[in-house]
Amino acid sequence: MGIQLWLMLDLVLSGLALGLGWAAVSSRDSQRSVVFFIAFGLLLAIIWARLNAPDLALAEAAIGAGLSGVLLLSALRDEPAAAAAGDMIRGPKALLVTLLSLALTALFAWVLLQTLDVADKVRMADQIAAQLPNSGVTNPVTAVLLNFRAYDTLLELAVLLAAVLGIQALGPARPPYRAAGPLLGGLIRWLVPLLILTAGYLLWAGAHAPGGAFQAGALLAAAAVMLRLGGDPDAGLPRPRVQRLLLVAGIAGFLLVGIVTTAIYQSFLNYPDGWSGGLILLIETAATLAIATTLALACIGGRPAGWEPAESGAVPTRQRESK
Amino acid sequence: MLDLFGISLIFIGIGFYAAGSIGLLRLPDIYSRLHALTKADNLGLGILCAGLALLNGGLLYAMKLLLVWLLVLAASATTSHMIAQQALRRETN
Amino acid sequence: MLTTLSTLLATGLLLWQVAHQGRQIHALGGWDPGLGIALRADPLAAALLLMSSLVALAAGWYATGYFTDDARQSRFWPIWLSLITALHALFLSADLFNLYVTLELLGLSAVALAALGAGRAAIEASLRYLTVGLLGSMAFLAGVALIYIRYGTLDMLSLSQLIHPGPATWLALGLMSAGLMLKSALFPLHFWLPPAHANAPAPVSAALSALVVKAAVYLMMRLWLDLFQPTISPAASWLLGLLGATAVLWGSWSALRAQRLKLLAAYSTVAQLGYLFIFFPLLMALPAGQPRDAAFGALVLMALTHAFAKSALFLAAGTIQQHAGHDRIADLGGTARALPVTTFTLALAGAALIGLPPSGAFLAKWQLLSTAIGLGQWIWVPAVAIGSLLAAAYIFRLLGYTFGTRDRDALALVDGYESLPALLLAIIATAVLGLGAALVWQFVAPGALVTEAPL
Amino acid sequence: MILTAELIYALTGVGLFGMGLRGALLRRSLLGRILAINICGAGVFLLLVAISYTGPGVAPDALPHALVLTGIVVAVSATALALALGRRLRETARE
Repeated sequence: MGIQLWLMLDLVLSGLALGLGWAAVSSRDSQRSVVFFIAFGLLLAIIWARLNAPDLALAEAAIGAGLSGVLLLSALRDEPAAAAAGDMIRGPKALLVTLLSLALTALFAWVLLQTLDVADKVRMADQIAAQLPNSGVTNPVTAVLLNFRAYDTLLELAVLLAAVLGIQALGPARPPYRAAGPLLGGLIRWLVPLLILTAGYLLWAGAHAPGGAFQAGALLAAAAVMLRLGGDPDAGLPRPRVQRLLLVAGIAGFLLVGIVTTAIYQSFLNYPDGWSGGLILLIETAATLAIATTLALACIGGRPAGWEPAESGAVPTRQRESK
Repeated sequence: MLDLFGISLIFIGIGFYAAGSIGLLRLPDIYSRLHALTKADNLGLGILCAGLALLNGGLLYAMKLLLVWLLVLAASATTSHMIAQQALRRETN
Repeated sequence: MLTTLSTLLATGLLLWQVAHQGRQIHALGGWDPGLGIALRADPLAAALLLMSSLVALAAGWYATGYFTDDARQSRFWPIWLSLITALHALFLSADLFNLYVTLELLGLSAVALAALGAGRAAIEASLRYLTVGLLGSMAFLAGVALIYIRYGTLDMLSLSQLIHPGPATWLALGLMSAGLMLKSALFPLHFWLPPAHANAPAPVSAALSALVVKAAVYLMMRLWLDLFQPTISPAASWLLGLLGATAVLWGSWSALRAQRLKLLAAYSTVAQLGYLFIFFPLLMALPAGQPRDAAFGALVLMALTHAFAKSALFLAAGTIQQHAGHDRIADLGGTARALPVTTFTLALAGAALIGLPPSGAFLAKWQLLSTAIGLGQWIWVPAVAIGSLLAAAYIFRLLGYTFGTRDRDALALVDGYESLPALLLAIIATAVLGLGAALVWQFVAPGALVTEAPL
Repeated sequence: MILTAELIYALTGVGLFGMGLRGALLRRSLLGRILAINICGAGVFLLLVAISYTGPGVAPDALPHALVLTGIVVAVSATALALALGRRLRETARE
């Protein structure tokens, strides 16, 4: 009985995911597409929770639905009339693409059915469980991200950095929003500290419970986005010079630990016994700051005023912290 | 007994949600829709949280649920206010 | 500059190590590969690392003079270094998911650099470049996911022990290859390349054409000739060869018809990449042994020569564009007099692209043809022959215009320091790789059989 | 073949992948394409998480979770860069 109920829930969630995904991909109006996409992201977060992946649920809600949503909505704001009726290619080419996609999907599904029958279901789970006590943390996802596959995470931080550098090379930031009214302003005033507090908690809890640098960084970035929506052009970020340092903090933390461990143990990012927990927390703290700054700058969408020395002369120096 | 009470609270909460969603779909203009949605959903969430707290017991757990409810209250009040304000501005223009 | 130089030094050290001690493997974090991520440096990876370090050094040297104002310099360098980081990480990685991350890092950095080019065309081209690249990465990732579902590991070294034919293996290879073909601009998925490469700033074009597409080709080599080889029938690789041959013909023809110098260079990249894919059916048909090693060495030599020649061509094109204010081929008269060193560079790089002796490409094509004839795969011979003739035609057409005297106001002799890096690259492509080809063969060949063999 | 949660979500993931692929090839606007590619990626992520699920109350395989977390961050980076490029493109059109 209980299993049947779960399956019902699974079918409903899958159906909703497919429906929302379809609506987001094929809606004629780009505004609708974006709204469906954000709903899709939130639904995905529920599915992650259902599949025993709370770390992902947090990250998806904060990054996949939240910050992507902010980015997409501000793209809509840049061009409100983006709704194009002729957005979808039609005609024989469309039919061909549809048929090919269908064929690929069917083939993929068939292969999957074949494979799930014969594949060993354990995969890496046993090895992770066996090495978890040596990883310095008890949350297996954090152990994989910051210890077993820390190199992936290092490169991932580089991806974030490259994206934001590319964005900043394109031009100056979006114009700031007008100052918030009393109600929104009030909400921001007590929500931002709460977000910062929660981010700190997630960072700390990531070692043994769902959470970690990415979730915490995303929350901090969300706080920055709130501030910007409330009219602060810098989204509460510090001076450009400090911003630069924060941007590379995650990579620098990783490399520092990596180089030191290489010097001592001839092995990159091989944490010494007993130090793993502390080093992971150190790297995660640096990474959180870097992720928060990067995501916030990505949402600002360009070079903030005073970012480049050549520009600071042209732009009149703004009064900071006028709130 | 407490469990039964909790479960019935959850069902009442879901009922409120359903009413709110029907209101969103059926009511004619944006203000009455907002009215239906926020009133019914905020109350529904509160009852739902109360039911969940009863089911699981534990003071810490109940406090967390209370916090969730309060946050949603604040956010939904602000957003619905802003949506209404925007709609009003668009109407007067 | 300092960073690039030290990277080169480190690469040289690694190369020496690989040459003397064989394949190097480093398990990151001290965890068993599979749980952790392993880095692997075999001769193939080391040769490509050296190539990318040298090209990056020359292009970086050139860039110090190319970007004139501080603001553009400060935007260029950080992304440039992240591009090189991504390349090197990709060549060294032995983990499928890690490869996906490096591909994304490479793709995003490349797009950000391509967008530095002035004007709307550059932005438009880089947007298309980005969406195509992302789609390619998604297909690659889907293949990686399927591999993990089937075999429960992402480590290529342990995977080579487990892999066996089956629907999951084939579909995974198909998805990953489709993604990589998109990224390596194999005909007919090349449509995004010419605008993106032709509109980027010159040092960026050089890196994109010489190195970034090579990264995808390198992964194709790893997958087809290495990891998946026991599971594929040689017939499947004929498809790659045919697409490659079409790319040679179509790319060369388009280069001949190109009106702009950088566009010519970009189409020529499509053609030159085609040659690399013609090697695939040959290598699949050859059993392990000396002939296969020789063909494999020729493939590497071809890739190296193209990298150096094409980056030289793009850098020279950048110099011409800066001095003439345009790069319309028909209006390049007088260039030879004003920029003799640059024109000489064009000629050298062109010789390497055509495959004239003593360039590395000559030996590589020679080996390609003799292997094809030896195997009775005659079909590749006309493609290579016609492709080379077309290459000769577009290069001589270009040179013909540069030596022409249609210029109204005679330009002063302005060639200087900034044309040196391109010249050096061209010399490497023609002379060094041609005369030192035996070393390449010697270095690469022993590892060409089954590089994923266990320790 | 027994219907399990693993199977349901894995197939849903495949469906989303195909759907996103079709959308990415057929949408003309940048925004539509970016959304489609994101849905495509979400499909792969769902596939990876679905196969790591081993039943209620059993700790799932954490490796795919970590991969998907990385993937989500990479996807948002790419989305941000694409949207910024799109904005720049509109600005150059206006100039």
